[in-house]
Amino acid sequence: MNTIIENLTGMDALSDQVVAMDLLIAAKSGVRNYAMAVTEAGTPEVKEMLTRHLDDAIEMHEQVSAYAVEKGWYHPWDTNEQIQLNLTNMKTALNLPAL
Amino acid sequence: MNNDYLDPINALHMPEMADTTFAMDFLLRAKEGVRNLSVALTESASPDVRAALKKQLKQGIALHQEITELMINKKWFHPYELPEQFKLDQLSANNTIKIGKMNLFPIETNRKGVFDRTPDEN
Amino acid sequence: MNYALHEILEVQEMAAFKTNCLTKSKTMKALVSDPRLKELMQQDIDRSTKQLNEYTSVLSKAKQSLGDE
Amino acid sequence: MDPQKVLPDHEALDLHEAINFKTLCIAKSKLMQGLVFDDDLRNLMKKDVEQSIQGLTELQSLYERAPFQAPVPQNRPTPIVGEKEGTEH
Repeated sequence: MNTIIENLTGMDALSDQVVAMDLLIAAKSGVRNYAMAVTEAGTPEVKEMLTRHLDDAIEMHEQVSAYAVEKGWYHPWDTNEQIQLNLTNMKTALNLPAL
Repeated sequence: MNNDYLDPINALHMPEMADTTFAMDFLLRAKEGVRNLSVALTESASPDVRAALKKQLKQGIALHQEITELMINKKWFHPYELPEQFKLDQLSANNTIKIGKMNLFPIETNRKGVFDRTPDEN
Repeated sequence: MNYALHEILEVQEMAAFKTNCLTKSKTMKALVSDPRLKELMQQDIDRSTKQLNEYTSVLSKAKQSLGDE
Repeated sequence: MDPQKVLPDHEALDLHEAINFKTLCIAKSKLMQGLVFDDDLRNLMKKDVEQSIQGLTELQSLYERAPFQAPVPQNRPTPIVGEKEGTEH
């Protein structure tokens, strides 16, 4: 997190981790939404476009999840670790003062 | 269609009605398959699992496309003429409700007793 | 070119979702410090921009054909 | 088993879903081939069965790496038919 903006906005809770997780969730929803959309499309032109976008979304998800794993913000192989992390994050969110 | 399942009049258009139902089932399965695979893909982290799921997702989309085209060609599916689709939906729903109400299996159909022993017993 | 109704609805759904994503990525990118995360977000912005442009053309064509009827 | 190769929990559960879904699809497409009248539809179903068998086999081999993996017996572990179970007719 950029410290100047952090101090200016008082948003020190909005760390890179939160932003990355938001991006990961968006990427995940993207893949699912596109899969839905592809199965609704009938016109070849639209279907081709959506399939291409689905590929983009899959790749985006792949990159973001790899990044989050590397940073230790996402632990698919260790459920206990993931639970611990979620508990900590939940506590942080719950203790945030509402501005 | 009347309620007598032995009445030959009910056999009229039967092949077409049956195929419409089967094709619709096939289409829905293909669709659900694509959706399931996409969910599984977003939950997977191992590269080889991802590769397999991605490949099958592609196949699933292609299959879905083929079924859609087949059904449009055979006039079993009308995504572009919704009133036509509406008629078809209602007709097959009505027919299937009638079939559902028929007493198709008047005699005992429990076949469990046939399978409860190994061949060399008895 | 005529589109089927459900696919237009679906494209609209995706357009709304992507608009949301793009807005978020654009505003949040200024707030992150990690260069790799910044780069990922820029990629997301580029892709979403391209996709939204495609949706715009599809949806305006759809609007025309709906108006014709 | 190489611990590096073990699948994450969530992934293994999704494979479980995918495998069961695919299995049912094969069964259905196979049985329906005997019921449909239209040849084009039958051919498409045939193709689906062949493709799905390949896909399922692939998924099965990946599923072997599930954390809850176990040796597979010849038959269903608990029999569903037998003298004690159910009512006799």
